[in-house]
Amino acid sequence: MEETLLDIELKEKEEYIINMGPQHPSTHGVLRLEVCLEGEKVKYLRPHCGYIHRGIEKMSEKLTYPQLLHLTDRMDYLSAHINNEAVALCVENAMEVEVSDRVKYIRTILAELTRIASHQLWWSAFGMDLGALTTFFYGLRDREKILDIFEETTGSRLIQSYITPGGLMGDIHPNFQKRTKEFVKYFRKKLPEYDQLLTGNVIFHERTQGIGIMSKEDAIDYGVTGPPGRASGFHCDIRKIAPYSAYPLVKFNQILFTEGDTFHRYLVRIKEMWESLSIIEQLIDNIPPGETMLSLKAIKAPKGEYYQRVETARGELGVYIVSDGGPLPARIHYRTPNFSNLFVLNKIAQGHKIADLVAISGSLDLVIPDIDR
Amino acid sequence: MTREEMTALVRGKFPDVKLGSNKQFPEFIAAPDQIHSLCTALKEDAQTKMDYLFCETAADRKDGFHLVYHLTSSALGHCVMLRTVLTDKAKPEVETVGGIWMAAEFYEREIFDLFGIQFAHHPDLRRIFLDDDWVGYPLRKDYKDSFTLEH
Amino acid sequence: MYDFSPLVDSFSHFFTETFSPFWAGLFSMLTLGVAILLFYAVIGLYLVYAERKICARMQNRLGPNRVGPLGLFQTIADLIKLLLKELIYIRRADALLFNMAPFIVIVASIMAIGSIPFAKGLQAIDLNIGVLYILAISSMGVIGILIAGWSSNNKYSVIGAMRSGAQVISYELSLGLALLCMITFAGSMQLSEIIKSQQDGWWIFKGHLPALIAFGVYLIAGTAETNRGPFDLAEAESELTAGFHTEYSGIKFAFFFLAEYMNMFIVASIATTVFLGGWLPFHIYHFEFFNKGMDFVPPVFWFFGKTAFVIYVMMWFKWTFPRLRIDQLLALEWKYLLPINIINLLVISFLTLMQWHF
Amino acid sequence: MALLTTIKEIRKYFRDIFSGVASLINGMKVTGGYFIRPGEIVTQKYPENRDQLKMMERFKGELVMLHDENNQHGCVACLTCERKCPNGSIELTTERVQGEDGRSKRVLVKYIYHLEMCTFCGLCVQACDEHAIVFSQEFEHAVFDKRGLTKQLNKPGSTARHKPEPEPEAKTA
Repeated sequence: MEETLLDIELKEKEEYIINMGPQHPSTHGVLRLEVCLEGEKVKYLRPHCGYIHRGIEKMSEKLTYPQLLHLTDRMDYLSAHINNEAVALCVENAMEVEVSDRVKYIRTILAELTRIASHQLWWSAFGMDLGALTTFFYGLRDREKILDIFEETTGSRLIQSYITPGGLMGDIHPNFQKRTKEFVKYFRKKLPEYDQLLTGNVIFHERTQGIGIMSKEDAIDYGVTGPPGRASGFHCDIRKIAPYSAYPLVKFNQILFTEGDTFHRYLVRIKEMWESLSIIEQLIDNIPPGETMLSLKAIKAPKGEYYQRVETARGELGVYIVSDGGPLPARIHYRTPNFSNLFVLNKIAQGHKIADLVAISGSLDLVIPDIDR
Repeated sequence: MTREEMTALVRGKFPDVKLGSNKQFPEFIAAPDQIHSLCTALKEDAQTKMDYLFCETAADRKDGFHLVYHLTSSALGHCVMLRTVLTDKAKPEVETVGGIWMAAEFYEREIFDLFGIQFAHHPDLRRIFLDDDWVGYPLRKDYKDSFTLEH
Repeated sequence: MYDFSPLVDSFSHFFTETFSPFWAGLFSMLTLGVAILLFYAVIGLYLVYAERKICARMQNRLGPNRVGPLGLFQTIADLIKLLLKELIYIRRADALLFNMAPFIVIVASIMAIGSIPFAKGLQAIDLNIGVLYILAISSMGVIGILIAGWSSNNKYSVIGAMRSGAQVISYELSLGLALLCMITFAGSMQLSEIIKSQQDGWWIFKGHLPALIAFGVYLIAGTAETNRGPFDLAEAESELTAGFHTEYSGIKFAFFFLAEYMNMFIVASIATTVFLGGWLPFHIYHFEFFNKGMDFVPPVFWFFGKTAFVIYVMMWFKWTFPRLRIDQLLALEWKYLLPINIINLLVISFLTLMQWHF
Repeated sequence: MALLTTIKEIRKYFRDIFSGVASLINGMKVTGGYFIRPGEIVTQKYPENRDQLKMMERFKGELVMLHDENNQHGCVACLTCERKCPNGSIELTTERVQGEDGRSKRVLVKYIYHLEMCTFCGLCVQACDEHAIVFSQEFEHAVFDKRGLTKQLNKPGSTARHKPEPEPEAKTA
């Protein structure tokens, strides 16, 4: 590798640099953080990504629109449904068709289930980052119930490929509503346990409160969206700003805090799980009958450029399609939330201890394939 | 702010800026040497306050590289789309907007990595995803390597 | 009722009568050493197993269940695996120190076992400064950890070792003071004497609230002393990968691993001896029938039962709490535990002076 | 005044300790509660419970071609699945034969499925109008040799099921 100016500068200063990653328990994937330390304090850090860059945008140029699903699934694999929904909505907007209410309802319910599942996994992993090892199993235990719902309806647990341009790959399973209601009831009982175990814990408070404070200006400047952005007071919930699917029909609160520290990033997600549960409850009994797939001759966007924003579990996902009118897109760009969320780390982790760096990067909830694409 | 108001405002300040045809967002097409001042104006004008750059990307089109900026205002909620066309495909270069929005710094690194567009005055223009010794810019339409399949 | 001293005496008689004094001494030492080593291995392995089972149950899992019935031989299989594994040598590591560190750690914990009274007469050496000896020996382990971290030539290891050094040095204080409280009550540093002073009731009951506070402080400090639970900063898996033993493999890693569990056992057994009456059975005042029944349970069971309880509490800590940060760890010690401890010691001295304890 | 603040500080100090310890005990209640009553054990003893293990009916295990009792499948070799597949995991070998009515017809020779490349998106099954291919619930895909993952889906000697010919009117319309 070529030595950059910065590297030479570092050598002259003889700084204590450690590489967190690409294989490190706290980076949850193949991300490398080059951390410069002073004692235990982080002086600055440089993220290095691209370890699992797969060139999804290049591959997308060779695929038809329905075929895009299996790639978008694999960007942010914890929000697979929502990623698919983004592409589907973008293509539907381009074709100027509208799916039936049934599809909208089902998409929204699936998206909210995905959000809960993603936050559960995050909660588990965040506890692990802080050294509370039991949270991991409780979170995954409850997540398993959602994955069962997904498996029953879509046939897959993680990478579902279910929401497609024009509707859904198939109708929901007859058990879907019953199971989802059971889950909501179950999880409403389990969620207070999460608070009991971690949220109220004095050590947890000490570890997270006032750590990694991100101001609202920084959040907007760096484009930090999703729960980290909302913890800083950035009004960035696409479900509110530009409602899509069935979101205009439901009542829910956008969780906003102004503190912007690790603890409030945590709190946003915990409260979002409650909101998601209430969204699901509002929709699950009222799924209207209707077609699940529009009968379209060919799914292709007319000539032009289209942009669709959706809110994944981690922030704003944008799909930018440039079409020449053919069956293949001329260019697809995915504005992924984690890509923007990652780079603020250098700003907010400076001056904190290395243990806090783990907590902060955990609270940003980075999914590495989503950064690298 | 409606589309008409936005158009009037931008055209008032930058008469050279052409109007794009995008239906979703008001679209303005500026010359490469104008884009930086246009962005600054949009961010600093009290009526627009475009403080959030939510997407910056490029596309390889027939007439050159299209650089597309999607802006919105976190307070006022309106969006705008800017476009600049770099016709010189051999040596595309444009002024960075990283000084205006921090987010742009990293989007531009990505664009540089995959399209090879040079951003002048960028503080840290390195490859972000690919290896430092990678040859070529994969998202260009004429890019070929040993993995490219002929259809 | 169950006195092991005749048994032990008969052994030493056998040695002194059969061999010359030199050989007798050597043989008795060897027997003792082998016995302690065996005990060490078995207890260490089964503590690992117990921890895995306990945390599994807390986490709605089954835990080890493949090797042997209920997975009982899992840790033995693990040990065999570790024995067979390659020992990795780091090129730029300090070879001598690197190889020495695990032995320092494990020797420190083996030596401490020698003075623990398991039952009446079942004690390798009954020093008259037993508590002091154990404190001194168990703090030797940190030297091993420091050496391990330093000599591995790994940046994570150094951070882990430095954390561990700061941590153990601070918590030694609380540990010592908490024990000092009880020594004040008992009036002796000899472990057998301390147990004898609890014939009419364990110190945790006799010593009113101060003894309870001292017990709490001891538990916290002891957990910190063993680098476990919420105080496992030296290893801090999510921050430092494995901390000071990142570069160790095979049996050397197993030494660190075993030593951690044995240190836990030692801390728990000291707590048992000093606070919970050692091998003495549980008695209720003026409830002779019950007391007689309790007396029938052999003292070894009492000792290990109480130790197991303390170990369970320490495991419970570990599997519930998030890890502290290094500065919070030190703040907890110097701002909370130490002042509380000193005041507690004052109160206890006063109580002892006035003879107000039972 | 100074005394008052000192007293306040001291009260806060002790309040911190008590609330801290209370929160810790609160957390220990959860784990301790599960220790006493574990409730549902999530661990599955996998190879032993193979018999009870039943995947969901829609589970996308691997692609199979349905054959009836006459060893006939429904594939009409229209190649839609091959075209729909995003990563080329389906390869069809077809040949033209003379049909009974004299018109040349495409029939299936080999239906090759590359399990190692499949991403289980389900586009092929959705696209198949004949319902000739479905996903099975098989999930144990591990093999020792990579070549074992390339499968021929039509059984040897199987033939295409005859479909009632479409009405001539419908064809012209």
